[in-house]
Amino acid sequence: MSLLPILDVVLAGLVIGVAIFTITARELFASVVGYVAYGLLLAFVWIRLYAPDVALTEAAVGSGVTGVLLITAGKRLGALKNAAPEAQPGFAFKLLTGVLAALVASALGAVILMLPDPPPSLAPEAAAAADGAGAGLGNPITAVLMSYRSLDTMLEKIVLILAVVGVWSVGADKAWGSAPAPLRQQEPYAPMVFLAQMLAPVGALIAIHIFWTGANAPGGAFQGGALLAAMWMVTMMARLTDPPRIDTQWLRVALVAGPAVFLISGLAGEVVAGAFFAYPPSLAKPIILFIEAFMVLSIAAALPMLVAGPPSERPD
Amino acid sequence: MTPSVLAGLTGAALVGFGLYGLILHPHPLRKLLAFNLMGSGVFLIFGIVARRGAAAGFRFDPVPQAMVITGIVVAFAASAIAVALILRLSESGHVTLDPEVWTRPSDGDTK
Amino acid sequence: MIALLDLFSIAAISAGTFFFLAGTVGLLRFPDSLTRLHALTKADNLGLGLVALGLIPHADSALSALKLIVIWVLVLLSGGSTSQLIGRALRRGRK
Amino acid sequence: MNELLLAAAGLIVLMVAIGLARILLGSNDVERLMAVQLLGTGGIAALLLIAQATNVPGVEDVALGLALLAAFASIAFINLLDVDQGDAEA
Repeated sequence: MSLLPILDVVLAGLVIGVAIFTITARELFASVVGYVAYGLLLAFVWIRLYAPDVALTEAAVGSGVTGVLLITAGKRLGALKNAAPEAQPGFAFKLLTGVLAALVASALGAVILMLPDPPPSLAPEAAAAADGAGAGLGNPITAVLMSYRSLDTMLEKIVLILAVVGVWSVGADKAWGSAPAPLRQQEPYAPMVFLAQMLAPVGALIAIHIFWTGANAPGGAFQGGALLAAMWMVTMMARLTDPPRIDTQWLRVALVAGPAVFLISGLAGEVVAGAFFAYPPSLAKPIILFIEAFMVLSIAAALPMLVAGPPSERPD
Repeated sequence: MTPSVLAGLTGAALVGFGLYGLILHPHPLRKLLAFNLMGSGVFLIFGIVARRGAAAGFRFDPVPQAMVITGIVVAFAASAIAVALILRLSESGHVTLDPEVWTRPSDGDTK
Repeated sequence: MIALLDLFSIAAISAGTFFFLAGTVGLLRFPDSLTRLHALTKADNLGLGLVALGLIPHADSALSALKLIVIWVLVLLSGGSTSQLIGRALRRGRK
Repeated sequence: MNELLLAAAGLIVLMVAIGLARILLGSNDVERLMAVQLLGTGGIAALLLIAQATNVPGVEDVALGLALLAAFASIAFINLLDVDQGDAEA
């Protein structure tokens, strides 16, 4: 009983230490390495908060894929090694910013210490949802995502599509329809090809497993989709595949499939069960898994496209 | 000090550091990174709200946790757009948000 | 029987922790990057394997025991290949 | 038993912390890649131990995901360093 608090303090210190490193590192590359390490460490804190689902999402999307997005961007900018010779802010400005940041942080800290004591909770409602329309789902978070707050989840999928459209649309006019620049220019080395060939199939299997167990245990469409996306990017980085042309039919279908199936099921619920996004209780679990399968597909297609960036006309 | 309070204070500190980096770093990608750091601090604070709301047989309140999961994905989508805009900005010569660079008469060696 | 399994767990996890200790000592004490890489990869992978082995008797089901083994194999695979790549980058690289 | 698991986890976390400090604060970019590897081994070991001791379900899946992601991030970083060096040689 006595060791756990010490462990918590050490973990919190570690997270904050790596965060400080990330902010203060001189070069972008070191900073991004710090950020990825920080994201993996945050997974611990989430586990301590009994949130394995969030731990997995944070590690996959928040740390892994975002880190890769940032270093890919840094590589394309050619700015990773620049020691930022631009005008560094003066000391007074730094001090002022520090004071402001400290004020904001301490205000938040004070709020946390003063949170209301019988804490408000939507858990009973969520439990009712898990028992009702989301019947048979052992994982309350999946029940919330797919039943209790299903409209949020669907709109969030649409945000992903909008983001893909946004990223594509900043490309040059001439390049429209062509493929994004590959994630690697040269021939990869043998160990990397070997690793990608081994990792990608196993990883895809694990991703599907995590999606499937998400109905009853930690996991779900987001986590499975993000891992699947990561595996697709691994094959791109080893040049086993290249990013597809953005006017490919299957790519666009895959992107839209998740929200489309979700929306259609929601509308069907209006007819069959009498309310938008209501599922007939006896069929709720298969319907939810069906929708989620398409969501996995959409997420796995959208995340790599967001990282690969706008279409580029020449294979530079 | 319970684990959730400790995690919450960690989140508050992360928001502080993120804000500091967001304001001070001249490079847009570093700003974006700091912003993401700040975002994860906010998620952490949300997470302790979830942990405190344990009820109805759960050890956490699943609603805030589910919203954090959605939030993380939306934050990533926003970052991706920001990166695309930064790269587009770089095609015009400078990678900076400093307005003076754009209005200053060409020093002769731009581009 | 239960006591025996517990004893096994304790022995494996202690041994695993020892290897992590050894890896970190190597990381701190070895003189150059390649030897540090060697210390980190080998010792830590072995440490993780022993910890996973020690946790197997506590696994809820056969599936989670299998997953523990898969985790270790996965880390071995990626650790081995990436350390090869890192070593190559170190050797070719600046200083 | 739990206390023992936590003690082992604490020791490993301490080792990871020392290792991270050594690697991140060092001056070599290539060496910094080892930070991700360190978290991929020591981090996962500590995670499994803590989860076992505090009774969090389904943590093997999280560890599986972390193992995949550590490999993914390492590949991405190495990819980048290769590009740098390729440019230097060309």
